[in-house]
Amino acid sequence: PLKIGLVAPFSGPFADYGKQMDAGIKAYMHQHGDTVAGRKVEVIVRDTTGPSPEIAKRLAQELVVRDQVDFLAGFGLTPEALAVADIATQAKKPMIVMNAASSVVTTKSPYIARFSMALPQVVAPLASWAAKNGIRRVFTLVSDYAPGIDSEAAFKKALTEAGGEVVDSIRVPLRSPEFAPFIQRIKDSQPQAVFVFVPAGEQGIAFMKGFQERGLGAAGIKVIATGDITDDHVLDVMGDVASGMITSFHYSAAHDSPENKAFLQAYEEVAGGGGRANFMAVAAYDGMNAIYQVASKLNGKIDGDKAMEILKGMKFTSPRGPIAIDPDTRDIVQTVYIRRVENIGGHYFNVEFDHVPDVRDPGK
Amino acid sequence: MAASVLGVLFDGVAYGSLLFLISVGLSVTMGLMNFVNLAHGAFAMAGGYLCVALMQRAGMPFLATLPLVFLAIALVGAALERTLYRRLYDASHLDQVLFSIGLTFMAVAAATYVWGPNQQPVRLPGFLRGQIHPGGVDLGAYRLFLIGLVAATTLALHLLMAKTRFGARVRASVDNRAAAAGLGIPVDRIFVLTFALGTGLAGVGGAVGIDVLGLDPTFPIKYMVYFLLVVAIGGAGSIKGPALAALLLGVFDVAGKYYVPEAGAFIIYGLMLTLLAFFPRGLYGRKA
Amino acid sequence: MSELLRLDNVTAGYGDGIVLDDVSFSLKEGDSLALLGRNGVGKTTLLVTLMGFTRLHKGRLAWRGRDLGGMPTFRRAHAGLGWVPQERLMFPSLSVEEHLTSVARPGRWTLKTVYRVFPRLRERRANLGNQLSGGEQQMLAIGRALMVNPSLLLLDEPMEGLAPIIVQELVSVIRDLTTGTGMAVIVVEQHARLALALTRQAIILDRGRIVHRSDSASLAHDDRLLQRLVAVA
Amino acid sequence: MLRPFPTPAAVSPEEDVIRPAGPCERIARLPADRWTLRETAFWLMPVLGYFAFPGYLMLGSQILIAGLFALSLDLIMGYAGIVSLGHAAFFGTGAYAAGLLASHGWHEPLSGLLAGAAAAALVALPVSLLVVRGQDLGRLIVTLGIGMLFFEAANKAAAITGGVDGLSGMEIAPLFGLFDFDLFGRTAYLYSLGVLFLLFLLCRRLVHSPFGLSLRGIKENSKRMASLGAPVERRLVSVFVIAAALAGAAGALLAQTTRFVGLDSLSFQRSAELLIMLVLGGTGRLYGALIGAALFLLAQDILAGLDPVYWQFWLGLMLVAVVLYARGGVLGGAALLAGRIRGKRR
Amino acid sequence: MTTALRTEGLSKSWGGFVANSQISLSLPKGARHALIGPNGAGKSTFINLLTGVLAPSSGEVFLMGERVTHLAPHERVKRGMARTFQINTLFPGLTVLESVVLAICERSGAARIWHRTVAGRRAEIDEAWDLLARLHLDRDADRPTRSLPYGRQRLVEIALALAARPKLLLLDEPAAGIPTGESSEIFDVIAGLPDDVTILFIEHDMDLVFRFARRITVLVGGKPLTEGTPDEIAADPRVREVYLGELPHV
Ligand SMILES: Nc1ncnc2c1ncn2[C@@H]1O[C@H](COP(=O)(O)OP(=O)(O)OP(=O)(O)O)[C@@H](O)[C@H]1O
Ligand SMILES: Nc1ncnc2c1ncn2[C@@H]1O[C@H](COP(=O)(O)OP(=O)(O)OP(=O)(O)O)[C@@H](O)[C@H]1O
Ligand SMILES: [Mg+2]
Ligand SMILES: [Mg+2]
Repeated sequence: PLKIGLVAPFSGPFADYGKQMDAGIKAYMHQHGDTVAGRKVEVIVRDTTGPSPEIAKRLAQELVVRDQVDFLAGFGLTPEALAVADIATQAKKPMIVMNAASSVVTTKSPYIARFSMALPQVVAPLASWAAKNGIRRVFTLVSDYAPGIDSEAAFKKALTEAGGEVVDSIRVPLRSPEFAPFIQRIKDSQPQAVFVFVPAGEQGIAFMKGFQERGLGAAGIKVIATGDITDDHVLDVMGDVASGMITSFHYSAAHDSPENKAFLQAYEEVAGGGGRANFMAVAAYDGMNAIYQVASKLNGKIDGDKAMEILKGMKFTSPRGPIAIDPDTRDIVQTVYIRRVENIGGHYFNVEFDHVPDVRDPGK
Repeated sequence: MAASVLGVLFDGVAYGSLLFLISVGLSVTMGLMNFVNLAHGAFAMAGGYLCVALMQRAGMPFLATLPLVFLAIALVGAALERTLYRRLYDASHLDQVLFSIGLTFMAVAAATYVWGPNQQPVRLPGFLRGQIHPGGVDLGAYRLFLIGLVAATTLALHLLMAKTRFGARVRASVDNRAAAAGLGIPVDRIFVLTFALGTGLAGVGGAVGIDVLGLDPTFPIKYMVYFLLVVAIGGAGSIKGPALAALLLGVFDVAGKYYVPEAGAFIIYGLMLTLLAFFPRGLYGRKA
Repeated sequence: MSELLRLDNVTAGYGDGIVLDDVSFSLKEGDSLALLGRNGVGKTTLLVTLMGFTRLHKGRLAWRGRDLGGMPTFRRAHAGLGWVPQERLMFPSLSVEEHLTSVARPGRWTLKTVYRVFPRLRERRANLGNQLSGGEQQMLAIGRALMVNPSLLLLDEPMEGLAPIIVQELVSVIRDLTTGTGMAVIVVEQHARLALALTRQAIILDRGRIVHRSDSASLAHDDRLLQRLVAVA
Repeated sequence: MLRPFPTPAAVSPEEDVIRPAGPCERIARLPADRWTLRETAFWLMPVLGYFAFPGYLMLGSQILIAGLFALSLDLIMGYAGIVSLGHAAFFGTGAYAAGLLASHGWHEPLSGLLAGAAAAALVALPVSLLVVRGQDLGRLIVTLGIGMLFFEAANKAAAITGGVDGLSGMEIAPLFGLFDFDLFGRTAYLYSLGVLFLLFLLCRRLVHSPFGLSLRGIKENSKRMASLGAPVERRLVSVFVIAAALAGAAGALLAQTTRFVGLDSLSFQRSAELLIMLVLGGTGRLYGALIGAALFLLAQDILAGLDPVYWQFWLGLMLVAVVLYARGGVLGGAALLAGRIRGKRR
Repeated sequence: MTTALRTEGLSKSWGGFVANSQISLSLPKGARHALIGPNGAGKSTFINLLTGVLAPSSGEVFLMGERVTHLAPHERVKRGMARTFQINTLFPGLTVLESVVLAICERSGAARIWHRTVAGRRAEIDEAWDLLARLHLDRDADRPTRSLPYGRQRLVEIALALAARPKLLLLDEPAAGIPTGESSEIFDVIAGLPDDVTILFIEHDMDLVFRFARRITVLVGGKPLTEGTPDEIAADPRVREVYLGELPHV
C-alpha cells in the first residue's frame, strides 16, 4: 500500500488541528477513492500531544524506519515541523506541511512542500488594503510569540510602505485571559483601526468581548485581523461579538466555487457534526490531492527526489481558489481574500468582498 | 488621568475577583482540607459545561443556572469523595497529586469526547453586558457582578470556617483525624460535606468564569497554575488569604499590563516570587 | 454495679503485627483500673484498641454488653469513652476554647467546670493548640476529654509534664470523679505508686500479656513485684 | 507522626527495597551501595532492549533521558523533600545551552553535555537560595513561578532561542569522533544509556553517603537537623544545584539527540509530567525514577498509538489505579507486598 | 572557675504576652543546674532562646564567654550546645541507628562527605553502638523510630543530644514518660558525663531534681523567683505555694 504518516496534535490544547486535518484527508479519499496508481492508500495517524517537537520527531522517525511510509504529512505547529525537517532530509521523504505557518519552515529541508500558508503572506495584503481604504492610523496588538511578532513586523512594513502609520504596538502575554487593560489603552489612543493577531479560540473571543464591552466599536474603531482569529471553526462560538470584523485569509467556508461546494459536501459526509471545515482541513485536502497526483505520475513507485520535482511548480484549483507551489521555495502561492464577518441565516461567515491574487510569502 | 487610575484599579479588582472565584473551591479542598486536589479545574470545567448546557438546552437564564450548578457539582464531589478521595486522606501529598492529575486527564478526555475540543459559547443576559458610567468612570457590569459575588462568598465562607462550631470541627478533623474521631467528631461526615462545598464552589467558579476565560476541555490544565498561585500565595488554611492574594495579583497584573505592557507576564510572576520570599507560608499561612 | 467494659481474649496490633496478646479483663461502672508496665509492653496499644485504632485480630470488646468491635471510633466516643492520648494530639489551628467547645457533649463537664479545674487554660484560652507549653497541652488534653462527658476516662500518662501542684489537684479531681460521679477511669502511669493510689484494681502488662492482676492497695505494698515488672526504684 | 494510624512505613521499612542488608551485623541496614543481582538484571534490560527492539531506539533514548531527568528530581524531592513544579527550568537551560553551542559551531557532543550541565547548575544557584526558604506548598509555587519566568524569558529572547519556533539547525559531530548520530538512533540510544548509567552511579553513591543520610534527615525533620548542628539551608542548596546539573545534562542530551530545542523544554507541562513519572515510579528510591519514566512514556506511546484522541483518559485511569492499589508508586506497592509476605512468614 | 553559659536580661514576648522577662542566669562550667517552675512559666521558651530556635525580644546569650545571641541554631551547636525537646522531635522514618549515626556524622563533620557510603564510616558507627548500648537502645537499633514505643522514643531524644558530645547540655523534661526506675538510670548516664560538661535540665519529677541538681532556679510567670541549693528550694515557702504544693512523695 501507499503509506502516509500523518503527524499532528490530536490531544492537548491543539487537538482540533489534528481533527481538522484528519477530516480533510478523509474527505479527499471519500471523493477520489482510497487507491491511486493501483496502490491502496493507507494513512497512519500519530498524535504529537500538543506542542512537542521531540515526540513529533520520534514519531516521524518511527514512521520512516518502522512503517516505511512514502510521505510524511500534517504538522500543525511550526516547532514540530522544524524538528522533523532533519528526518525528511535524512530519509529523503517528501514532507507535506498542512499548517505550520512560519516563513522559515520550508527552508529547513529540500523535501518540504507547504500547502497551507505563510503568515506574512496573509498579513501584508491586509495592510495594503487598509491603507488603500483610508485606514492610516493603526494600533497593533499581537500575542507575544514568534507568529505574533512576525505578523506585527509584516503588517508594519506593508502599512508604512502604503503610507499609513502604526501609532502604537502591544504584545500580550500568551496565556493571559485578561485583555481589559490593553483594550483600555487602545481606547485611550483613539486609532482608526486595531490590527489583532492572537491564537484563535478563547484568546480571540476574550479580545472581541472586551472590545465590544468597552464600546470601542461604537467609538468608531475598526478591528482588522488575519483570518485565523475568525476561523470558521470558532466563528459561531464568537457570535455577534465578531460581526463586522474585517480579516484577510486564504480560505473561507463561504468561498463561492464548485470545488468548495464539493469539498464541504464530502467533509460533511466524513466528519458530520464535527463542526465546520476550516483552513487546515482544506490544506490537508489539497495536500492529499498533491500526493495523489505525485503517486499517479510516478505510477506508484515513490522516490523522494522525483516526488519533489513533481511537487515543485504544481498547480491546481483548490476549494480556496487557484493555488501553486513555488518551484524555488516549495512554498504555496495563492489568492488572499479580504472578508467581513456577517450573519447568514443564523450562522456567522467570513464573506469575501475583495481579493489579491497570486500572493507569495513576502518573508522570502 | 484620575479616571483611568480608578478604572485600572476597578478592572484589577474585578480580575482578581475572577481569579478568586475560580480558585476558592481549591482553597477549601486543598487549603482547608489539605488535600492536594489538582482535579479542581475538572470540577470547575464540569460546572462550566453544565451551565452552558442548562442555558442552551433548557434555555435557563444565566443567573438561575448558578445555584443548580453548585448543587449538581457538589453532589458529584460528594460521590467522588465517598468512593475515591476518602481513601487518600492519609496518603502522601504526592500520591494525592498523582491521583488528582489522573482524574484531570480522564476529565479532559471525557470532555473532548462529549463536547469536542473547541470553545463553548455563553450569552450573558443583557444587563450583565456593556458598561455603566457613574461619575465618568467606566465600570463593566459583569465585573461589578463578579466583585459582589466575591465579597459575598468570602464573607460567608470566612464566617462559616472561623466562627461556627462546624468550622472548628472541620479544622480539628483536618489537623488530626484520629484525635478528632477519638473525641467524637464525625470526621467522615464533616469531610464529605466540606469537600462537596469545595467542589460546588469550583463548579460555580467555572460557570461564572466562562465569559472571560472561555471553556474547552483543556480548561483544567490551562488554568491550573492560576488556581495554585492564588491558594499558595494566600496561604493554606484560610479564606481571607487567597482572597487577598487574588486581588493583589489581579490589580498588579492589570496595572502592569496597562502602564508597562512591555513587562508582559513578568509582572505577575515577579510579584508572586517577592510575596513568597517575604511570606514563605503565604499571606495567611497556617503554621507548620 | 453493672458491667461497663469487658475484654475477652483480645489480640490486636498494628497492621499485621501483633502487640496485645490474649488480654481479658472487665470493668464495672465507676470502677478504676491502673494499667502498669515498662515501656513498649502495650499499654497505649490497649487504650487505642478500645478507641478502635488498631486491628483486632482475635477476641471481643463489649461495652455495656454491646459489641464494640465494628463500631466507628467517633461513635465509641459518643457511647462514653473519653480518650486522653499519650502524645496529647493538640489541634494546631484551634484555639484552646475551640478545643473544648468543638467536642463538647451535654453533661456536668462544661467550659466553666473545666476552667475551674485548670485556671491556666482560661488564661490561655485564645492561644492556638501549638502555642501551648507542654503542661498546658496536657491539661487541655484532659479537659478536652472531660468535655465529652464520658462514662469511662482513658488516661494515658496524664501526669506527664505537669507541675507537682497540678498533679495533686488532678489526683483529687480523679478521686472525686470515680467516687463522686460514677465515672470509670483507666490510668496508665509511669509513677506506679501514684496510679495505684488513685485506683481500686491494677493490671500489669508485659510484652502484650497480662502478667499480674490484683487490687491496687496490695500491689502498692509488693515492692519486689513492682521492681521486677514495672522497674520502680 | 500519629501512632494510632499504622503507616505502611511503620509496618515494613522501605530500606529493604533500596538497600541490601550488609553481612556485617553492626552495619546491618545502614546505607551501603553493594550491587545486588536485582540491580544487575535491571541494567541488563536496556542493553538487551537495544538488540531486541531496533525500531524503537528513538523512544528508548527518550525514556533514558526522561529517566535521568526524573533521577535529578528524585534527589531533591525523594531525598531532600523539596517538591518542585519548575524543574523544567534547568532541563531547558541545559537544552538551550547545548543547543546554542551546537548551532554556533561547537559540534563536539560530550563538551556540549558538560556545558549544559554547568549552565543549569549556574542558574540553579541563585534560584535555590529562594527555594530552600519556603515550606512545601510555598516551594511548589516558587519553583513553578521560576519555571514560568524562564519560559517567558526564553520566549521573549526569540532572537537567541527562536521563541516558540524553537532552536533548530544544529549539527552534532560524531561521538568520540567515530559514531555518527544515525537515522535509526543507535548512537543516540547508546550515548544516552552511557551517560545515564554513569550519572546514576553518582546519585547512588551520593544518596548512600553521609551527605545523603543528612538529606533524609532534613526531609524527616529539619528542625531537629538544625539542633544537631547541620547547616540545613546550605545542604539543600548544594543538593538543589547538583540536581539542577543532572537536569541540565538530561536537557542537553535531548537537544543533542533530537537536534532541536523547543520552548516546551521549559514548559509547565514538562515539569508536571516529570513529577508524575517520578511519583508513579516511587520517590526516594532512584530506581523509581527510571521505572516511572519508562512506564509513563511507554504507556503514553502505546495508548496514543491505540487511540490518538482519547488516550489521555486511559493514562489517567492508570495513574488513579496505581495510587489506589500501590501507595508510593509502583516500587512503593512492591515494598508493601514484600513487607506483607515477610509479615506472613513471621 | 569559668562560666559556661550566661544570659543578660533575656526576654521573649508574643504580642502582649510575656513568656520570659529579664532572665539573667549564669552557669559555671560543670554545673548540674535544674530549672523548675509552674506549667507555662517559660522554661521551654528559655531553652528555645538559648538554642536559637526562638529569637529573643531583647537580651543577650553568651556561650563560653562568646556572644551567640544572633547565631543560627546550628552555629551554636557547633560551639558545643546540644538539647533535647520536651515534645519528641525525631526522624520518624529513620532507624534508631541511622538517626544516631547521622547525629554523630554531623558532629564529626563527616556529614559533608558525599563520595563514601555511610556503612564505610567505621568510627562513627562504633561510637553509635556504644551510645545505644549505654541507653539500652541497642536492641531497637534497626527499627524505624516511628514504630518505637513512646518511652523509648524519649531515649532516642537523649541519644541524639549526647551524640553531639556537648559542652553545654540542655534537657527539657528528659525523663517524662519513662518509668521511675529507668529514668534514674538515664540520669545516672547523664550525671556520668565528664565533669567539664555543663548541664541545665527542666524536670517536674522532684525526686530526680533533688537527687541530681546541685543548684536550682525557680521560674514563675517568666521571671526567676529564686535560686538556691535543693534544700533551700525545698524549704522555700513561696516555691511550695506556687509549685511544689504538699508533695506526697518527697
Ligand atoms: N504505629 C506503630 N506501628 C508499629 N508498631 C507500633 C506502633 N506503635 C507502637 N508500636 C509497637 O507496639 C508495642 C507497644 O507499644 P505501646 O506504645 O503500646 O507501648 P507502651 O506500653 O504504651 O509504651 P510507653 O510506656 O513507652 O508508652 C511497641 O513494641 C511498639 O514498638
Ligand atoms: N507561639 C506562642 N504564642 C503565644 N504564646 C505562646 C507561644 N508559645 C508558647 N506560648 C506561651 O508561653 C508560655 C511559656 O511556655 P513554655 O513552653 O516556655 O512553658 P514551660 O515553662 O515550658 O511550661 P511546661 O512546664 O508546661 O513545659 C506558655 O504559657 C505558652 O502558652
Ligand atoms: Mg504508651
Ligand atoms: Mg516546657
